[in-house]
Amino acid sequence: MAVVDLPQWLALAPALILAVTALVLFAFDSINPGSTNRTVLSGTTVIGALASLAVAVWYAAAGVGATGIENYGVIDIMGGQFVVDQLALFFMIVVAIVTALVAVASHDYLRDHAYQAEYYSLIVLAATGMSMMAASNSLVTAFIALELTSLPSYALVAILKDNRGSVEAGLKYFLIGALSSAIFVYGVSLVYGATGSLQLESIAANLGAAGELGGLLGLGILMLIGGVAFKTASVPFHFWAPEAYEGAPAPVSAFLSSASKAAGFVLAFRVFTTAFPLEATTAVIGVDWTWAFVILAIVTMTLGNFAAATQENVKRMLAYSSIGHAGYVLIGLAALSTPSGDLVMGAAMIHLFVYGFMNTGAFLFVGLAEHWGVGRTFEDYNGLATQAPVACAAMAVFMFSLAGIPPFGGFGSKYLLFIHTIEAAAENTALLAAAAALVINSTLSLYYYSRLVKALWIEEPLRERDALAKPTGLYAAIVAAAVVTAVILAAFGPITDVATEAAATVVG
Amino acid sequence: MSGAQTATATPALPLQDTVLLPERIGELTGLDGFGLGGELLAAFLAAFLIGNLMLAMTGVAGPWAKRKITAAFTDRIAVNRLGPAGLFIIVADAVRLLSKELVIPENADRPAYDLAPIVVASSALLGFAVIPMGNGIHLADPEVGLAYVFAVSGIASLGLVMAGYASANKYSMLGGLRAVAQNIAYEIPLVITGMSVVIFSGSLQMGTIVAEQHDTLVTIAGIDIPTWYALINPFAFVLFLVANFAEVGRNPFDTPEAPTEIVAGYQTEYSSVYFVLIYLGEFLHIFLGGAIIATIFLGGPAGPVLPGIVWFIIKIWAVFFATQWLRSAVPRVRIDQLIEIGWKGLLVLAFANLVLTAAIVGLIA
Amino acid sequence: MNDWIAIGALALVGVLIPLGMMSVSSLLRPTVPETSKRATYESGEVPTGGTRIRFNIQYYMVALLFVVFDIETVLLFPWAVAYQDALESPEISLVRALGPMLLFVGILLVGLAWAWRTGAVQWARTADQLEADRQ
Amino acid sequence: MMIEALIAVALIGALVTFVAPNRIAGKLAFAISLVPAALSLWLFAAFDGSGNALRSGELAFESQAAWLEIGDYSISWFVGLDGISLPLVVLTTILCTLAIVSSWTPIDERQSQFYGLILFIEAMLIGVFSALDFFLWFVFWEAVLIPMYLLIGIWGGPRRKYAAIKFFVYTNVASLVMFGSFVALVFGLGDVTSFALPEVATAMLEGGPNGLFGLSGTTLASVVFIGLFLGFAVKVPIVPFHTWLPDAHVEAPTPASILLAGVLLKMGTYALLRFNFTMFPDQVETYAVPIAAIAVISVIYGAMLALAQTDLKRIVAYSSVSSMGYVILGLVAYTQFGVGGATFQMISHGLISGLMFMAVGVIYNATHTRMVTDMSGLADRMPIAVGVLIAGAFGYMGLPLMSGFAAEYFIFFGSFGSEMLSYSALFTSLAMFGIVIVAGYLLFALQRTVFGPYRLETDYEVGRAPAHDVASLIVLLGLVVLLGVAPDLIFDMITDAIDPIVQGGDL
Amino acid sequence: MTVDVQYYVLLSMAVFCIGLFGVLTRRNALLFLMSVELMLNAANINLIAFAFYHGNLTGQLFALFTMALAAAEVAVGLGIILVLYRNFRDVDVTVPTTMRW
Repeated sequence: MAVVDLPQWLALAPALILAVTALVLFAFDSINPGSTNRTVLSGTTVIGALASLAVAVWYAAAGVGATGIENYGVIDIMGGQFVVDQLALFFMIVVAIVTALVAVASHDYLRDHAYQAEYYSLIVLAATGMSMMAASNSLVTAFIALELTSLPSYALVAILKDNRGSVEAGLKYFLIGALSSAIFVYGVSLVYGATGSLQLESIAANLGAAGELGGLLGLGILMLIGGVAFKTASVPFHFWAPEAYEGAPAPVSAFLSSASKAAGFVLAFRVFTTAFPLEATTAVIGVDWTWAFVILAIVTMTLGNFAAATQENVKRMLAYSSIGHAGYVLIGLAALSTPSGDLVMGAAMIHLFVYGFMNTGAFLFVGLAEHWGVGRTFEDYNGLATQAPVACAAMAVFMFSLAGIPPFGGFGSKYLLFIHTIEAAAENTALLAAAAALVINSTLSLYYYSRLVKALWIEEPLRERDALAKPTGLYAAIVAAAVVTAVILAAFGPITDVATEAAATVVG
Repeated sequence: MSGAQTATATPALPLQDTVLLPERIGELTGLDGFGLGGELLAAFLAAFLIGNLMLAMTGVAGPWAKRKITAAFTDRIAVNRLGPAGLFIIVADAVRLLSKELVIPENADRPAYDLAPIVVASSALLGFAVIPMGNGIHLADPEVGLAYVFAVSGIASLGLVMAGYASANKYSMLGGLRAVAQNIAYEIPLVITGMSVVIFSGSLQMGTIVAEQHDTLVTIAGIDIPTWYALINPFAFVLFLVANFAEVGRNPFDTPEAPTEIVAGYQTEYSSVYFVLIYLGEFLHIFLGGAIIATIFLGGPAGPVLPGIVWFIIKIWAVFFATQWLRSAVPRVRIDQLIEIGWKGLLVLAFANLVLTAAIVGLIA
Repeated sequence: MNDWIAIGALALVGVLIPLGMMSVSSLLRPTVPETSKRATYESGEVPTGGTRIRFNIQYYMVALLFVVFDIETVLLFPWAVAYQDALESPEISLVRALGPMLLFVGILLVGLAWAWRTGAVQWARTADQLEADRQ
Repeated sequence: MMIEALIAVALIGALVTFVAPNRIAGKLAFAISLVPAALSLWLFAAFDGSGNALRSGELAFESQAAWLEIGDYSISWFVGLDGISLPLVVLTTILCTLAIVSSWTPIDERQSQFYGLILFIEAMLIGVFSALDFFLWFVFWEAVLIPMYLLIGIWGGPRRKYAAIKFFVYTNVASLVMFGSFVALVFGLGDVTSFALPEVATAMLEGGPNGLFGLSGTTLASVVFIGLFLGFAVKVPIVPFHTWLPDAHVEAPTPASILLAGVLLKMGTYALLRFNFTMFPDQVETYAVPIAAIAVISVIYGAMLALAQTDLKRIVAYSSVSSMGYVILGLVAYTQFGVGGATFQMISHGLISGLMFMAVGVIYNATHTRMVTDMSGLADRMPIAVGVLIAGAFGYMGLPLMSGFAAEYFIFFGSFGSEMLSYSALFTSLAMFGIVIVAGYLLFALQRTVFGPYRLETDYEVGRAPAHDVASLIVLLGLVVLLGVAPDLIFDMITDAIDPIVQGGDL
Repeated sequence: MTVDVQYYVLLSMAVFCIGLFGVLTRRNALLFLMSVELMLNAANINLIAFAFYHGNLTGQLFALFTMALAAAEVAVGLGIILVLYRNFRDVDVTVPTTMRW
């Protein structure tokens, strides 16, 4: 393919396309302000997202960033400020997919909302930031991408201006976000102080020069972990998640809990593999940072699942469960100290990929329920299956997949994660605890996921409902996500190849 | 080190003050032998000199020149009793204002109310630190001079809003708000237009900017026309002038204290010395604006025959004269017009100017 | 000689002069305490209502716009300073030197156009806009 | 590709039925389910395999395709049939068809979803019996639970939610234990490169695992053996893990009970045979006595419990616990006749218990009660159905000419002559005693309900059973008798697949 | 007259801790915002000090970006606080607890 003929900077095309889409939306809104032509707006968004997806897939297929002979290798841009490799492309794909799903669903969800163009352009801007984050190879670009993701997200969460819940959610999300980004920047400044550089490879190269500033480096790394923890909604910066996800409009919750989480994780993967290679870092700061992730992973998944099990509100339950899943994925970082670390990280990436479908779909179903106005607790969902079997079947698929029950995608990814963690545990026995926690938590999660399925399918409705609408966009998005979740297991072969390859390139 | 050597050391940039005022004072008074303490004292002396120079100018301008100019426009004879051409009115006014009773309105926010005049006055004074006034009267020449000037002059609007808020008066409140809205609306065009000058000079250092303007543009009938940026880029000059008028809140942009709408704006409740300080601060700001214009557009102290400082003061006064002229010549714009001119007119023009300048410079080079 | 010492000195002077004037005047001026003249000035009428009035939201809008634009201009300064050298150095093409700034300003202008069209920088609503609002 | 075709037909049928209107869903599902049934019968006819799938036997209709790589391990789509799995596949397809027919009457709401789930279960069950890669097999194994959970939960009796959750949790935890232990085994076996069952089995015979996490190879093997056994024991179920079964059976709608007793329980025994008794001959020998003890206890205890019941469905449910005990006994005997008989018993019990549940269902549809004490003398109201019921009961008791007789004969013959199992004679005779109890409670129940003067507590008019129910009952009875008179139909291919195991065990 | 880098670090850490303290103790959203800005500026102090220490411009550049992003953050934050006030008539961050809306 003609990838090599393109100029280098076009390797960022997936992100650039999104940025252009956002500008187009702005221009559209400037040309006729306050337009509520939902079809054009969401259509533009979807087209942009799909274009970015197509380009990313094309690059990935063409072997951009893959290591080996017959392809084009890793592409550096702006002197290593950005790097486009398989890892970046993988997560660009995830982001683009989620964006497209959310945009399609929003078409109906925001039916009578005043700020259509603003909403969609904010979505696309945030997506741009996430794509950039996937490719950013320097703490500068990483932080800019982080903020480019966060700022629109704050506004998105609070976009229902007259809805107290939404505003409150926005406030809490913003406060914690601002705090964590401040901590992140401070961490960056400390790392810069210790190594005198912000570009990841040269940080790794200068680790030795830290000398007596090693303490600063350790503190900086700790603070970076804090900043990442916020984006990925994992302990200790998780407590915004339930509030924000519950208060925000459901598509936004889907967007944040799937794409934003993935972006945060790709940042963590890249920074901690490229900038802080274990041996060198341990030599400087004296501690092996994977331990932090082992603990964080176990605590996060346990906390998330136990909290989710006690919820009465479906959206809140999903929010906590997303914390739990963040814990699962954190194992990918915890296992880096072992020879099979790249495999575990690959499995974690696959889990994020599948999660992008099942979790997005689940939140979109909640959005559908809000669209119907049936209420938000488990009881309110009782017996929906009699009125909307297709959507409820999709939701059952999502729930069982999240719980990790065959034959759905969630099982596959959790299976890989478990297997590889066990494999890695042979080297680092602490991971055995992580694997055990993974299994136990999955079993526990089955309780509350199946509780929702029970409510949908088995219970009788509390009160009579009148007929439920069938909004095309929401249905399309949900069914699409469900179909992929159901059949993705069959296509696991290539996905695992890409993911392991990508992980191997960064872990090296 | 002595100034002469350094002057010969860098002949490339004549007119750049290689020896700044504090050093010179240090040498003259022999304070430079006393290490850090000496430096500090010399710097203080220099600062005191410049501060009083400016105060003197405003002292002349405020009570006397302003009235004279306005009167001339309206074909009247202004103050003429005290002293030659009524110049002693300055002293009289000073004594009068200082000895007035200070009436502090009830439920005024006291610390802010007291702080505002000081902030307004001193922020304007600070700006002069980096202005080269010729003949080595140049307090400091940091690399970020231009940015520094913009930043410092921006502090004034803080003082204004403090005054407006603290005096617990509806007029003051509105005046303060208007002042802020106006300042921020014209700050950006101002800065961006200034940037189009930086493109030429390639430096933010005031000394360099002045020195860059020394080359000869063309020679017409034996007279060298220097490369003043006002001549190279008149468009930017006009833009800057207009934005500057708005920044200092003079006609036609004096809405913050529009007497026919909101009595006296933020200074409604001020009297006695506080009023003097605010008034002083405003005039200092006019002069500061003039100084900036003179420096980055009119070649600073450059000029034939007369010494630099004189040319510099002439240029400043020219700008001051322009403000007074406009004051009596043009009507005041409404607040909404003001804001929309700033955001929809000047800002766009400023961006256009920047882009075009950059493009033309790039094409020529 | 460090520039900033001199500037600090001027700052000191800038504060001292007003303080000096204040002290002088406090020696000179009389004080006749009398409450009525301390009343808030409202053109001689009896003051009505508080002074913490609700004012036009536009003040807030332009303030936010300013915060963003002003900071963006800060990002332009380094470019402006480096532009000449970039042009003189042979290996940097004009596009390389000019393109980024054009892109940056272009994006800024898109934002400005959007703010303009959505009335963020418009002070008063015109008659037909009010008409449109009523429907 | 035949197996893929089977699964695909059932799956697509499930989707079609799910979206079809309720009115026609039943007939549509029946029409669709005929295709897999016919196909499986054709497979049965065209079966050309030989030997055991896990002992390098000739697989029939084998197909394999690379799926994904997990580190050093490769996972593939690997399906195939041998003499053990083919009869079970046939049993599955036939029972599903009949279950669909038998649910025309009782299921009167959300039919399309109901039939869709039944077909989905059929697809998954075929997968379970034909999959030969652990990952694939586990996917099918778990996927069976979801539809059954919903079937019980939605269309079940009054306490259906409790029963459904209990069923779901029990079996899920069990399969988790099983899953964990098998993964540990695969990691313990150093030299395997895939999760394909034949490869693992071969590796087990060639020396077994070489330790993991500090456990020595043999310990690991024993741990894994026990873990797997426990995991499957819940599914079978074996006392004391049987408590979910009566609840599930009683609450489940008749068709679900038919599938549950007829096929789902066989998943457990099938897995025991495939994993424990094929891969761990040494451990089987070690733990033979306790296993046999458990088996006998299941037989007696299940029968005793059945004796104490007055609910027809509970009676059948507990009796199937005891019949599963026979299967375990036959397996642990580890002789050709023992294991073969056990396999044969799987089939025959599948047919007979299906028959019993169907008959009970027919009676319930008419009388709306299952209490033995509530009715009597049904014989003169619905002669044919009741006749079939009696026939099935005789089959249970193992009367000659019924498949049950053949099965139990094989099992007892095998276990009695087992060299490996000590005290085999004692265990066998104890198990035989179970038959007496079975005869006892069945005759008691039948005598109370069927004969004597007609009496019914619930006020419903009992007429002749609907034709389609009777037809399916007769088909089942026909099959039972057929296997009873000509067990060789399947026993040959079963023994052909069994021999490698038992020989391997005797090595 | 040059100052050793560790003094800058101490200063910035002090500023950072002040900001953190404000974040943890203040209940007024605006004060919270100011405290966060304080923390960001502490980072800027570090960056610029270290830029001199290491003699490369990366830190100063990043400080510029940090300022810009901080400003944008403030813009968004003030907007959110404004709608907060409109909905709750208060800018106390502990007031909104109506998550079960």
